Amino acid sequence: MSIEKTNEFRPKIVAFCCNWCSYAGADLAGSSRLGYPADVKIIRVPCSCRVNPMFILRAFEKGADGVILCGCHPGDCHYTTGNYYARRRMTLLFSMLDYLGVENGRTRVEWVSAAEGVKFSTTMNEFVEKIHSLGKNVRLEDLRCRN
Amino acid sequence: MQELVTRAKELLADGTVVRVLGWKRGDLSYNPEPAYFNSQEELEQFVYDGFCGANLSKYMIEGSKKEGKTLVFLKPCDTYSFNQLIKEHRVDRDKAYIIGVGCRGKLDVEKIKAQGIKGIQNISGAGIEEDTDTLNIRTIYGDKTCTYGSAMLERCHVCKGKEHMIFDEEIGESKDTKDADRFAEIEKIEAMSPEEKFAFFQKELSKCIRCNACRNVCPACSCRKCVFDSNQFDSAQKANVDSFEEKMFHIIRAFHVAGRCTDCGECSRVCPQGIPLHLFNRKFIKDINELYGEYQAGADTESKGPLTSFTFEDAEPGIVVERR
Amino acid sequence: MQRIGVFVCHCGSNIAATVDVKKVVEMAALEPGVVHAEDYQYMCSEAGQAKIDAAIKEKNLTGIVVCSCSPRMHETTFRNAAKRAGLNPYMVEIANIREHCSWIHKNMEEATKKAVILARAAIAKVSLNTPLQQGESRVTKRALVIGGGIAGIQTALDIAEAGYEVDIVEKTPSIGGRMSQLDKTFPTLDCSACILTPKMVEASAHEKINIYTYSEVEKVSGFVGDFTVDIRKKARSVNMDKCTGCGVCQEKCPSKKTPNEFNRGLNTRSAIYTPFAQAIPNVPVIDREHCTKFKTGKCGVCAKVCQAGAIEYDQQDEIVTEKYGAIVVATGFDVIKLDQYDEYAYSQSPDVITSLELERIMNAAGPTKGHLERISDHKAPKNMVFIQCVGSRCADKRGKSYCSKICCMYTAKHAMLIRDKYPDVNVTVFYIDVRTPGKNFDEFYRRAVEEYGVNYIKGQVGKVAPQPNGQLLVQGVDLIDNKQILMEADMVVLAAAIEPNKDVRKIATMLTASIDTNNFLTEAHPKLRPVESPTAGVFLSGVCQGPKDIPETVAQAGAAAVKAIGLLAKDKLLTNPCTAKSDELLCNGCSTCANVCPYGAISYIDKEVNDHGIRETRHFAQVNSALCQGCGACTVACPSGAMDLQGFSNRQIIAEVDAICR
Amino acid sequence: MMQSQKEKAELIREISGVNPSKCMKCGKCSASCPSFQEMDIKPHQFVSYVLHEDIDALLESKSLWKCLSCFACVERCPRDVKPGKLIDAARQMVIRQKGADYLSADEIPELLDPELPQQLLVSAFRRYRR
Repeated sequence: MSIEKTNEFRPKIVAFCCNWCSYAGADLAGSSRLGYPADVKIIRVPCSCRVNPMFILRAFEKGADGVILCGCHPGDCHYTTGNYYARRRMTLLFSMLDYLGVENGRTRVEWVSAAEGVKFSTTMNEFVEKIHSLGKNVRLEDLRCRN
Repeated sequence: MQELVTRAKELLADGTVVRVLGWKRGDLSYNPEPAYFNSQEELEQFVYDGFCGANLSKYMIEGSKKEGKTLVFLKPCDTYSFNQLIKEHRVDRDKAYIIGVGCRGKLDVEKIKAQGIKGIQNISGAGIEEDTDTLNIRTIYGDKTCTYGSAMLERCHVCKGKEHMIFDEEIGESKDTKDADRFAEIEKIEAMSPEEKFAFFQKELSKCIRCNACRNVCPACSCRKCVFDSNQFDSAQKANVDSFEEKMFHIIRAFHVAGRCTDCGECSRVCPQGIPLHLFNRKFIKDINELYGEYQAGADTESKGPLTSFTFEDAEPGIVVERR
Repeated sequence: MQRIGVFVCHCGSNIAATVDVKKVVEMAALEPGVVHAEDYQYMCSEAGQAKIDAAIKEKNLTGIVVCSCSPRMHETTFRNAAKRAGLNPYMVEIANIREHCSWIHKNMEEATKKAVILARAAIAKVSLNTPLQQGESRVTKRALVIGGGIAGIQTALDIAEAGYEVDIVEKTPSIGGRMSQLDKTFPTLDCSACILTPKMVEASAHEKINIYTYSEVEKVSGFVGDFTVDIRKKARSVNMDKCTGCGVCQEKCPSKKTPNEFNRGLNTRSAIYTPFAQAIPNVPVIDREHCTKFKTGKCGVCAKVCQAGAIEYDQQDEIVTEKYGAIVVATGFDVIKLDQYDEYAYSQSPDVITSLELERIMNAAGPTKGHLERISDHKAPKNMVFIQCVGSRCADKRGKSYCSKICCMYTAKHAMLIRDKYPDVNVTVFYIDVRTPGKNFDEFYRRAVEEYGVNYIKGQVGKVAPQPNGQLLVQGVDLIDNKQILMEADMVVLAAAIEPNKDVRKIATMLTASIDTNNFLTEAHPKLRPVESPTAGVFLSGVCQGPKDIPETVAQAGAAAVKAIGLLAKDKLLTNPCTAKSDELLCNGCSTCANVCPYGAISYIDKEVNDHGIRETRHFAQVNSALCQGCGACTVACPSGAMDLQGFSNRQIIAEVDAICR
Repeated sequence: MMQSQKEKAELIREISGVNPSKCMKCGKCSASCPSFQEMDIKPHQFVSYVLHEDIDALLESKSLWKCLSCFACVERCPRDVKPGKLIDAARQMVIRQKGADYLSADEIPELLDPELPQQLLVSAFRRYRR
């Protein structure tokens, strides 16, 4: 397979999914054959509260165009309270990114349960579309890491 | 000021404390520096005036490890930092004898220079007891004056109040200096378009030389080893190559102290490049106040910080977009 | 450098139809550290696992990546395969190229590209994996049940029947709890004491059950399988071994003015007392606060009349320390205070009572010997009004936001019993909704209306006004007729909301069990783990978890017992090795991590260290890996990055991020 | 200006600050109301009318002028719905429509009934002269 250079913008999207709800929701989307663009790559974490804001910034630094965090719905966290902490941390981080002039919509948090294969798929479709509309991430990228 | 020296000598003499943490005269009249005084003789060098902006609470991390009690002088705003350090077990309350000192606003020599007053040799009128609103400045170009207020640090214009949150005794009068809205600057930036914001911060942050003065002075950023020096995140100390690294550094620096930052303003005071670093910390404070209820780090030593607590009804991260 | 093997599964055509597996093998082989890469039809089959086994042995692999279906399907399979081949099972990573790739993408080139990237991420992660060992911790084969009501008794009996030792700690002088105060139970109308007392006797006689009454839990330390608990046995002032339970002391005690808690203060009791006739143990206690001997030093009548010489005025509180493997909380409930409900005149008129007080009035052993009569003048009532939802379903601060669940049914019971025994009494019930989910519950309520002629009015009461003639003027509304109703009643019965016992907060703090805003203990999962607390080894029984009736309580008690038995049946507990770990070189001891830990797994130790020649005592976080469940909340909270999660370390996740964004 | 029922309902919600959907239909407001008998639309119905945006009926209702603003319903409502404030808001709307066409203080003495409690007058003025 040759890696062709095309002009078409193919965004790099990192999705952090908690093991108990959202990763299972993504599995369900798979077994239900509910498609979404291949640009989305999932990283499994035990809980949304495991996601350090540094991971998200790191992804942008390395050239990601969008980062989405999925976890159990508030109240359903496998560890009872993890997503509540994640919610505060991400709210503040996103607010800071907005404050620095990073385009809104490059980051997103969505609560997806293990039963919500449909929601997982539609969320990813929406998110990819949003990133397409925003285009390449230039404001946050470390130029050295561009391929 | 003499009252402070007298009292410090008394406490040294009666054995209550074995050393004093305060400010000593610098080589110029406007740059006193934090210092330990181990004897009554050394205290002759003690100074406390408008230029003693340095927050001594962080020095008490080391002070707590020394034998015996240390007398520390804390301005009202410094006591918030001290409380926060107690909460995080970084200082030992029993090792400190705290004298809360009065404050009528702290001065920034850069603000005097910015008024076109160059070649400064001596400044008078900065004394804590002096009841004058004028600073008399002797320069190599002759004598100049400016008002006390015009030379004050930004943080003093948005002062949290002149009440000491923790102390063993209080000496000296304070004067209210608050004459501006703490969040006005933040609101101004929030109202900009994304492009303007990005340009603003790019301009400010491109001045950053990663000298780490902001890290070193910050009483909340007191880790024994900082994540920026750790090999876990690949963020170890490095020079700025591009704009993202500056941003990443400052976002993370501010995020790490979010909910713990008392807004003491030391970061902005010490930045050699004059970057308004408090704009990051204060943005988090503003968000926390708006989203999770008013919170002042260091107002007490027990309450849980906003990032280590939650409510079931907290706003979703989408609020960032919605409230614009 | 790791020696990594990559195994790409076709999953028949499930993967191979959309992902070019050969290409994935080819690309994976180029990654640093990869020394082996192959593909196979079904990696999870025996033949597939044999390939993994062979490669590990032949090529001395130190880590493997399986590109296959979701780790939720076969992670354990491949970990076991690795273990059998002598590799640490935590050196296995899965790249999910089926659910997350082949099944959702149609274009082969795209899917293959993505599969390669997912494989790279897994390879990058496994390069940083370290062998992890599952820890072991021992299990003390003894359970503690806090609370001796029906929930606690049933839990204790079930655990004891399974052959394990159980201790019950009960705060009051007798076990029995709220159920012992009830007269009849719905929907069968059998006598509460008749069904409860045999259970109490069984529990006290059981050789595996040890009951501490008049005792409280003082301190809890340790963790699942190995709790250490201090129990304060309050001074009873009566020797448990000598007392014969004859009751003479209570009869002769001159101080008889203490409000009787068991009868909800409707009458008084002596200072030396057993709460009720069937109390277990049948040994009185001296209420030192109201005893003349303790107040003035004079009296001592009980000691004089006690034939057995059981009275011991100089008894002291005693602290017993015991070890337990499991703890069941069964602290039950109380009725809310009604002093804020002036409109119902509860504090103003003795004839306005709560339903629990009515239970005592209806009970043959109660203050009126079971005769339905007014407390004020002992007259038989002619008209009775019941008011539902007093303090339940309330948005304001006076009441509770939740439905107390049991009131509709017990009110129907009361109404029915009164109409049955006193057919000339008119019974009116004001209700908002009648909620009767439960077997035979709605039928029961309908019988009250249809057969017993209870007058149910949909609407609330706005005001109860005591009249000079002793009557109670009730002003309510009938929403169906759209009429305001003004009626005189002899007695008004309030269905007051129930709330968790006030001591539960203290107990939850000791156990680091979480509690909601209404003081109900929180379940580990509201649907799937309803009788477990999020704190490992702590189980929930009865109303301490949420309002429920007797059959539900007994069912939950049994479920909590089974969970406890399941734990006690194990000799050793294997712990999840993916736990948080603090790096002592980086830890500041600031306690931020402990603040966010939902399991109370982080404690602090002071340790002397030698840091470049400087000796100092430092405060360190220490994770108890038996308690840590591996959520990672602490890792992000930690300002210095000292806290990391094994198996999902900062470096591992960053490596995955980098591999994906490369 | 003609307002739709929906707009009027929103106005009532806005003036009163009441969210009628919090009502659980227990009727405690009507049970507490001293003017219940004289009202054509009862307090609990009032909440329901606002919820269903049937505002014209409310504005023509006698109840507006029978409500004593004693606020027993506000005090006792277990759901914090405050029916009295809704009635108050509807009354405001009617008064605003009338413009200045209402009794002035000077006209009062003539009409004064010596039986009338002083407090009622004071509270009536406070309430209607907004």
